[in-house]
Amino acid sequence: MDWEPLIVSYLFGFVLLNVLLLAMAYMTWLERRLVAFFQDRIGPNRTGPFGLLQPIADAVKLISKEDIVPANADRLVFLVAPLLSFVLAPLGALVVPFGDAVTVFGRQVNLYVIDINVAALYFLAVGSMGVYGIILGGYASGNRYSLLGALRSTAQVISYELVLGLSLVGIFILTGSLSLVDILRVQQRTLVLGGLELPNWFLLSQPLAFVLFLIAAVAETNRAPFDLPEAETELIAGYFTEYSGFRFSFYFLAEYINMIVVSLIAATLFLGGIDGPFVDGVWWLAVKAFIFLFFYVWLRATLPRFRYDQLMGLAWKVLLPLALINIGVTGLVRLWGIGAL
Amino acid sequence: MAIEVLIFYLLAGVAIAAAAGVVLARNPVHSAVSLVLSFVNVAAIYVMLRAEFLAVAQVIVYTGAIIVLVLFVLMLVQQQDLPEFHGGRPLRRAVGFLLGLVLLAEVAAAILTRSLRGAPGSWPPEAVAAVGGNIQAIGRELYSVYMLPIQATALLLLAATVGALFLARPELIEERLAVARRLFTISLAHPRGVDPLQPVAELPGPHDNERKPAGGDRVLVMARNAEEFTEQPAWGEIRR
Amino acid sequence: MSDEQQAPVPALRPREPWQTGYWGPTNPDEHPAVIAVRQRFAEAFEEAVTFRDEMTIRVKREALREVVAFLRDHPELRYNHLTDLTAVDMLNLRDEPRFDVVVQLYSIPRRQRLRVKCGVNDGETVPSLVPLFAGANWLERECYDMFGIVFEGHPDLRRILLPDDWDEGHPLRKEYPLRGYRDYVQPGFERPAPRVRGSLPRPRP
Amino acid sequence: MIDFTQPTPVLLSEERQITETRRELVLNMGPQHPSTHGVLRVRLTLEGEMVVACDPVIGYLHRGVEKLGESHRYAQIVPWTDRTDYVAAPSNNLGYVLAVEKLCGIEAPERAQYWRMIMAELARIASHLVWLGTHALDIGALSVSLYTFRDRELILDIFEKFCGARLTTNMMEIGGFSRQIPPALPEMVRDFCRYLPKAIREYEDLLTENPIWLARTKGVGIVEPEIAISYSLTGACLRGSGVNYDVRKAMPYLLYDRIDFAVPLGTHGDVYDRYLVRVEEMRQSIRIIEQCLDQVPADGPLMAYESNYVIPPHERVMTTAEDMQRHFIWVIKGFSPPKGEVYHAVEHSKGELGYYIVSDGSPIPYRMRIRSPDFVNLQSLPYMAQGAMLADVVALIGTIDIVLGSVDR
Repeated sequence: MDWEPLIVSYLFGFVLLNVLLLAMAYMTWLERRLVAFFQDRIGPNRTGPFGLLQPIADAVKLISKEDIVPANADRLVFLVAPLLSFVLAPLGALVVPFGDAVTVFGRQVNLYVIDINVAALYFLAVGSMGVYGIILGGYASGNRYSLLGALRSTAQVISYELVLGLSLVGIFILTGSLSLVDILRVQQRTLVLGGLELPNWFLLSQPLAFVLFLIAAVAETNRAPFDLPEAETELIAGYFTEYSGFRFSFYFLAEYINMIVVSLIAATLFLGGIDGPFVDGVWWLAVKAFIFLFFYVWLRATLPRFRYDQLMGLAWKVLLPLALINIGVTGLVRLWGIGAL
Repeated sequence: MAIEVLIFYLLAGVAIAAAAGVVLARNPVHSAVSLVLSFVNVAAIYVMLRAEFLAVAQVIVYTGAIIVLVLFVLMLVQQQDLPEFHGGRPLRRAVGFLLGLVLLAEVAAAILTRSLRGAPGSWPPEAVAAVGGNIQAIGRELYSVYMLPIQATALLLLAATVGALFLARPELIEERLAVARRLFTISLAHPRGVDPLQPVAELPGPHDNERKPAGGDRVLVMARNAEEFTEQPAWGEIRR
Repeated sequence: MSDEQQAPVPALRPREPWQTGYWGPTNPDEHPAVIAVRQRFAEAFEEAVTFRDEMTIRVKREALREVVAFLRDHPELRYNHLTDLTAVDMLNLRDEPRFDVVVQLYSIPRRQRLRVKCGVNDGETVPSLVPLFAGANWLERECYDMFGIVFEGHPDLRRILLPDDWDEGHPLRKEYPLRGYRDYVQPGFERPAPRVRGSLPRPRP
Repeated sequence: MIDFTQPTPVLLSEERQITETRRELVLNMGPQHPSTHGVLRVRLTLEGEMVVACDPVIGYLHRGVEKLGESHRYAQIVPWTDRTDYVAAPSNNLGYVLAVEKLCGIEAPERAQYWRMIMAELARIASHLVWLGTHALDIGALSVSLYTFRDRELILDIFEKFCGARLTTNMMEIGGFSRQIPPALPEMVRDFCRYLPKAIREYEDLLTENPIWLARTKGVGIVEPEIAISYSLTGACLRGSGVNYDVRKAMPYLLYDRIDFAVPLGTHGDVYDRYLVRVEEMRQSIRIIEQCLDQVPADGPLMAYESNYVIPPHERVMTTAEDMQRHFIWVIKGFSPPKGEVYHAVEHSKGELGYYIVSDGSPIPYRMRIRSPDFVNLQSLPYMAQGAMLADVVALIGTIDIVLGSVDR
């Protein structure tokens, strides 16, 4: 058996996980600073230059806090649920292509952990598993607010996952593949419209799907204005009301890593991933993912929160029909042969 | 090769243990979680068999949707309302055991006949590779040979959905809401509950105050002095 | 605003600062509400007094609800807004009856206030105004909580500001001490703090 | 005689007992909950997320201000009124002070009345800013609260400049103001009046046409006008339902009859209308303040002094024997208003704030009753919450605009 690719993949996965954790830490810092700017405040700036050491201070604080288990909690499930959430969060990043193969110490190293032929579906599957951390945590807390948060989260994730998946079908039809590497290759081509040379990004050929994906992704990661499961003014942080210390931090980590992973996937699927002017590379992916993350923060600072029934109505009455229309139109275009973009 | 076998046994062992946990757990939520664990392990075995699409579909559909819905229902129902898990009459338990055995025998028969005969099926690895991969193979097979069953299944699911909607009966919720409005709201003293015949204040009539557009297609009436109360309007179309 | 530039016209101020006319005529014999109530409830009407321009009608407590309903539904009086409902413990001012239940009414269309009072002794009940005004609900509950006046016909008469299991009586009664009846054990203090005015014991060093 | 050793009689109605036997999720919201604006507790009975029954429980901040009022001299009660509605403390001062002045039959000088109006309107704006920020925060709009609190600081700065305190101002006294107006104050207020309309436009950009905000507020918590009157609602809760009742217009106190302003009335009686009404009220308050600044005399007395009820000014105490005696009596014993009872109401930012004072001729009020607007308004919450969702309850608590210090007193 050839062990080398396996070890290289593991090493790359290890590096990726650490990069994600670091990015997550600074995502919290960035979010607090950005929201502060939106709100005419300063934000954390006392710990280190520009408050850059704030995430570390937060982490130390969270780890050193008491780990409280409520008396009427379902103890085993309560202890495991945040771990489940945290473990599943970075798995989606495994299929993101961070670039072409490079040569390190004379060896071909692919800048992705794995390239499976169902990568996009794999991402959806991991996302759908991620809800277990929330629902079990909310159930096990033995708190009615947590339970309501868990129920909301369940209904929300199921509804929006449908939209999320269906919004990608147009891309699958155009590329004929579910592999993110293949999708990236297709986007690296050039689209010629008349005299205009444009990158063949799916943002241009699937704009409706892009909008749908964006909305559904915000809902999928439980961020404002779809942060109903953890609506602090209604449900007092919802499913993690009873969590404290490092178990709380696992939920926190999971939420931010989910955001980053979704941003990476969105950048890869719709914005051409590592494709960009001048030289292709992972920096373009980082820039695009940052745009999405900025968008997340912007939404949070601006919009009020939906009500639960409005949220479900939006998913089932607006987004789902639009996604189906998008699939139909894309399929027809592809069928009549003008879709060989 | 040995390492793959080892992994397979690991996955299979966890799957079986989890499946046993489904039956043995006292708490229905624990049962559901065990089922999830079992499904995930089975999905991993699918991956080892190079059926990635099947594995992912298993995770998305079964663990991602169905078991989540099961959990949803379990949480809505109070624990003490659930039927006794390990109870039941002896006859029912015996029948259940027999049915389980029959099911096991059927699956075993299917597997054994297929593997004993050594028939590889209509899609050998070369044929799968020829069409581009197992996803493409499944797609072709589903939408050519099995077109009619697919449509029939879709129709069946649609009918089931409509039936579920009918059973849940939204108008019943409306009815109950109406009852709740009449009875169960603790605004015990509001006039409709106490004195329905006597309106407390007469509705204001038409008016000629300045109206100021205020956004959201609403207008605000700008009352200049208090004498205009009786001519005050402001209201009328929207009734509860 | 169209007439934003319009010069404001100073209104004529009444001679005395309190004479605003918001309570109707100061002479009880000219006040329409007094005339109407006196006519309609001859035996329940007790007196009508004016102080600082404010008209107060005193009625018998059994007739309180009928009088207020009459004032509310009378087409020319239309006291349709129950501004306030409270009580006064008259322990130090007179012998009988113990409490005054004070109902402040306001007529939004006519822009006129009126005060209706009825006396009630301890142990007697006052007809509740909840069937007339939904807003009387909490006001009567507060009145019950603070004075122990029971409103007959109130749908949900229980304590509102004090805890449901408060067993020290009703604090706005005049005989209720400012610091309550019971000694209050404070942690860190040698003996319980007295519930009377005076210096508190100092904590031990 | 009621036997206090027995538990409080709880007269449960038949309907309530039916509710108790139904199997629904009973959710205890508060008293420690981020969006109950203090220590309000709401006992919600939910069916799914739908509210079947809603029972507000108050009293967690009850400090017995009315009882305290019966053991303090008239002038000593003014600071207690600050503590009832601490978000708009000058309005509370004003209500009490005007009631006592009516009881004594005195009137503050014109200049003091104008400044009282200015301070009361500033307090109204401050209160509405706090309301807008917290209401928007309840519905999920995070940033608006920061903006409104930023702008409220300007008002608090004005208060601080005027009387040295920011929150519990204790700025008004019986008879007028004993402090002088700082020379820089009018310009400070004018600057604020120039600034605030821009800020209000900013809030409205974020909320008024926002589809999510519209979806969350339109058609939620509808109160019909006759119901609103029956529930004794006042303030924006009543005017949002289209009933024209504003104490400033209906029974002008101070010099509101010299000011040109309009009272906004809603047309649908829902949360959105009450939001629009309050935002418009802030604009009208600015108009009132500007007109007051134009009309207020530049100098003149701030304190009425030709009476037995007001502390004499310092220079007269030092020069005339008669005033020295009066000063001595005022400080040692307090003043004794005539026997009688008065009810005086002012338009507080939350509704009609009335003080009912019974005097027995002693220097201590015999009974001081505070008719606080949010206590009365809050009891319409169960009515508004009929058939609402859990998230709507939060919006409804916000739209009633309660301050628990004022509800519980």
